[in-house]
Amino acid sequence: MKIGIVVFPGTNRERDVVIAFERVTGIKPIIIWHRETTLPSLNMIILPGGFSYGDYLRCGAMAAHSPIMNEIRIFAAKGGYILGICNGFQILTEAKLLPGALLPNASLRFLSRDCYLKIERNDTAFTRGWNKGDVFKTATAHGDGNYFCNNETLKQLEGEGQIVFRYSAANGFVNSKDNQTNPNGSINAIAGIVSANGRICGMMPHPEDMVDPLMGSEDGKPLFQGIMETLA
Amino acid sequence: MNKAQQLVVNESLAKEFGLSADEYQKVLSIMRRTPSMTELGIFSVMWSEHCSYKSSRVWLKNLPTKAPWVIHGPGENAGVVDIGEGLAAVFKMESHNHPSFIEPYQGAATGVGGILRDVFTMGARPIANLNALRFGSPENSQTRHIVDGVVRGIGGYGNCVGVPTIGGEVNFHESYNSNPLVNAMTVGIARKDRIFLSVAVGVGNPVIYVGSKTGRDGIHGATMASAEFDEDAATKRPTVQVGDPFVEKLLIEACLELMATDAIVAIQDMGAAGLTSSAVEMAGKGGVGIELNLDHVPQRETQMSAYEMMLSESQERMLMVLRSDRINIAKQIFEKWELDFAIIGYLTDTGHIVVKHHGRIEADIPLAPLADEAPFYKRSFSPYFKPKPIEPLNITMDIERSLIKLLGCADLASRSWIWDQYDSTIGGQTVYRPGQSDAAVVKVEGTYLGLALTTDCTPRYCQADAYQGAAQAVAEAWRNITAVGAKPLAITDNLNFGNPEKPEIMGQIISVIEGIKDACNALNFPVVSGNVSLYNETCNAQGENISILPTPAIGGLGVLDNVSRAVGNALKENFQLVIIGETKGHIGQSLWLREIMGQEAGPPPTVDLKTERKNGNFVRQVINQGLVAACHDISDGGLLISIAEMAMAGNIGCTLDAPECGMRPEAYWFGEDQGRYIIMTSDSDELIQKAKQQDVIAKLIGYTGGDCIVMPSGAMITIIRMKAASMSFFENLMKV
Amino acid sequence: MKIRLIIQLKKGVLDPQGKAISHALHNLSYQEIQYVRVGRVIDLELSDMPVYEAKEKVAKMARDLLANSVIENFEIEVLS
Amino acid sequence: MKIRLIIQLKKGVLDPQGKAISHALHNLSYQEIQYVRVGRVIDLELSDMPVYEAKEKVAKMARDLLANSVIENFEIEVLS
Ligand SMILES: Nc1ncnc2c1ncn2[C@@H]1O[C@H](COP(=O)(O)OP(=O)(O)O)[C@@H](O)[C@H]1O
Ligand SMILES: [Mg+2]
Repeated sequence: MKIGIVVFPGTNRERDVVIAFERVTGIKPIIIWHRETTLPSLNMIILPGGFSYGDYLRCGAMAAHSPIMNEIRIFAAKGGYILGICNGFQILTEAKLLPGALLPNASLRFLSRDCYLKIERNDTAFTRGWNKGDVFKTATAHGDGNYFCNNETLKQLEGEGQIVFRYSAANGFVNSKDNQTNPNGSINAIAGIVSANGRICGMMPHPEDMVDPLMGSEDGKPLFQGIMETLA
Repeated sequence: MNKAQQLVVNESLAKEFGLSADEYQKVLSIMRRTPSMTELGIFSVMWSEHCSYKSSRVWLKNLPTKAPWVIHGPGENAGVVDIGEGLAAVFKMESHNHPSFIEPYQGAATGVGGILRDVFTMGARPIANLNALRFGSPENSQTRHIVDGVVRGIGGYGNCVGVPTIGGEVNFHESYNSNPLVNAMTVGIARKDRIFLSVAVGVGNPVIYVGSKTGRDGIHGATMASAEFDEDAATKRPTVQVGDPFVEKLLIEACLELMATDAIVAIQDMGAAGLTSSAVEMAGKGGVGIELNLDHVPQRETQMSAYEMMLSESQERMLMVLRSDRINIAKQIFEKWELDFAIIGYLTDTGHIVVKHHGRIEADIPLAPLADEAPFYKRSFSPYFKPKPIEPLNITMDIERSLIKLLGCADLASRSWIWDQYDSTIGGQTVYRPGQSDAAVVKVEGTYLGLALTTDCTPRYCQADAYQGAAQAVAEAWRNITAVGAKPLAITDNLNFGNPEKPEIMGQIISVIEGIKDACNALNFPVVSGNVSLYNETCNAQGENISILPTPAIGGLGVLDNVSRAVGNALKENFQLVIIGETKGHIGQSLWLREIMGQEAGPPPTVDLKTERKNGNFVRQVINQGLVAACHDISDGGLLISIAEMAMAGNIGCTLDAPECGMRPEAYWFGEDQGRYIIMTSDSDELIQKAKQQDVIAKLIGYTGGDCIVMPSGAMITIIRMKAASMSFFENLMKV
Repeated sequence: MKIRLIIQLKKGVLDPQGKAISHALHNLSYQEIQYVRVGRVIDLELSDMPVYEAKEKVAKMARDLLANSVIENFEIEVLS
Repeated sequence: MKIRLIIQLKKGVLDPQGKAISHALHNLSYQEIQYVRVGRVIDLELSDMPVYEAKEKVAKMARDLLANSVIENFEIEVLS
């Protein structure tokens, strides 16, 4: 099984993903530099968190135009699995591989804090490690995580079950109006979505930083276990 | 035509540049001619307070800097200590006070950028940032704006470069109204046999410039940092330096990649005084000469003069000396990271710095006297008068109400509004984040080692008694590291004071250094790096000079051989609480006295360094034996505040026993005696037994459980109520 | 040739920054403020070319990269 | 009455965003780009008043709150 992690100038959470993958699955992903114009054969591509191009202009906008993105589009068109975390999610929306956009947090401040996510669907490669309705603790660390899309798109996302993670209270209660449990003000408390074919996933929080009890929680592990089971 | 070139170099111009008449005479005798404008600029920045430490140098020499684990002490870009497993921790703290007043966001951001460079310059990957902040009174109309900008700036920079910000401290006091203090600390990890220094050697080796292009940023910044602000500071604003954390991130990766090869001979970041100080210091340390051709310097603006380029403080720039046969490796790496770079000169055997521009020699200065004859002053000082003890108080105050009020006061309220804006988890190695433990704890990736990091200083203690206050700051850092179970290794210090030309300020400086020295010696906790920031005073509307409180911020570093042994400060259900150390009820300079009685009076608590060491060693030992489930030191606000903080951290309450008879309740609950800890354990008998054997005072004081603190009187204070009070301060301060 | 690109959030997209500013202005007792909208301005210096061509170029850049059509509209002004 | 406030970095102040964008545009082979400068635009809707008064008000708001005079300049345009 081969996992590729794409690094853009300014990406900074690639090491976290490598460490988490290795710890949970024993597999060490390979790092791919954004200027590559061909991809090795891969089972999954991960776009990690960070500040690609400093997040100048709009988060993810410039990375979405990197040379490697052509290859990633081709990979996606062939039905490849792609996971974008945080900045990776922003890049996927900027590249139009996922619908919607990530606006500045409602508080207009960067937010680094634990939050809870509710699993809306567990029949995807990214969520099969959980049960539907499970709630897990994870860390957020972003300034622009306020998911937005127009009404039509929202209807489609809700109707087709493309919303996989929602911000919630520890007990699973979802209230998009509550700035404690929906910390960035996302529409319908959306924290993560998948593409129509269920193979491209974007999420704002960082399960990769929650895979070791020493760091306060192992709640992020099922993400990597689920991916492992899917790809194996 | 450039304005600078039309000026005539003479004593009065030198004065404008911050050089005294004597200093200018010295310049003339070194040069044996009238210096050029560029030369005068070089002298003025190299001999500024900021670069030459001319007021503090003679005293700083007294600080202890050695221990078997110290690899590099002061004098390098950052301090380096051995942490085991072939690794070293590289760390330093630095101030960016004046720029943060002028432009809070950029001032703070570039402060973080600067200290990061000091650390990765030595070959270390930065793994943690901390920040020690002092703001003006919450009532002051500017405070909110400054807090907002500084916090955004620190977060904006640190988050973007991907280094977790995991600790710090904040105080508010009117003396910082128009002179906030922003002290930023970075810690990095390097292989101990791969530390890079700034000693340039090898005549003929090329000098490489890499990073952002040079603009007219912060010219005279270094001298500005050493001059008092006056009322028209606003109009004299120099070009503000803007940070580019994206380029910094690229620089970190590019430099670390290059450092993995054998290409680098010497490397130095361009900090204050930019190209001047980096070139002068590298060549000076190596005992060689250096020739620069400014035509090759990457420039952001047109028609920059030699003077401007030599003094520019544009950010995110590095200077290095490479092996001449390795230029291509460097070129490849810098091109990969899309960084501007250029060969701008080479090392010579002349012992001079020679600066050429447009075919003309703009400066030619012998390096040895530039360094060796840098001025230093043993300024006159007045001795410190210790405050009188306070009169015994005979009023009884409601303990519960006092607790709530204290929890909401500026110096004790939750700082989560701040740390929520700092990415504290990036790297995936953060074991204890802000608010979860006395010192932040990070795992050293790929090992079982952990680092414990803290910054501490209680300026009101230092104001009342500079010697005691400074010793207390060191002791508190040592204690915070101890309280997580780590072995304290070394400190970095950031000494912030007013105008050293005033005898009373100089007196503070000398006493503070004395206090740090004694505490470091007693605790075997040497100083390995540091920074001095002077002239932190402003002229207020009435024309009075207001000095900041003396603020020697101490950044401490400790190591845990097995990071999984580290303990936090959160209460859990069904444990016992034991207090370590003696409670005498010292109320002078306490927050209780200030917040409840409205008095800032009396002497600060004294630090008994012997007892401090004994108690701390005991605490560390029992933590490492696995006898401790949580630990918190008792500092600001006293015993009950510490317990409340532990309760809020764990969302678990406790039931407390009555104090020993004879002590006034407020003195017992809110006194600030030093050398104390609260330990949560499941076996208090064994713990107290062990303590007795080591002559350490230990006493069972309560049990954990429930959702409130139950006082001996039966009064109950819910955690919800305490949290509401604790959160209210920043909510109110920062409300739009 | 200097072109100015003004990028504004589309109607219907929440603008928390605009809201915060209008709130702050009211607090400073600028009661006459009814509505605030915050956007981005990008000034571009291009090599010389006919105006219509420059405008087209910049429009293309905006569609390609500089604006996000999901949330933003843009306008183009010729400055000189 | 609609007023547009354009806030730009002062000359000589580093503009990391502009730099990065111009770099990105070059990579997208927009070679004709010589220079990019990024700023903010704030559109304000004011209650009706004489134009000169509105302009003065907005200038005051800019100085008070909206622009950072240490590093930014501003311009005012009347939209309608
Ligand atoms: N500016 C800051 N940035 C990050 N964390 C901070 C900051 N100020 C305070 N903290 C955190 O808040 C907690 C309480 O700080 P403080 O009251 O200074 O602790 P103590 O008195 O135990 O040294 C600590 O975890 C500290 O690291
Ligand atoms: Mg402290």
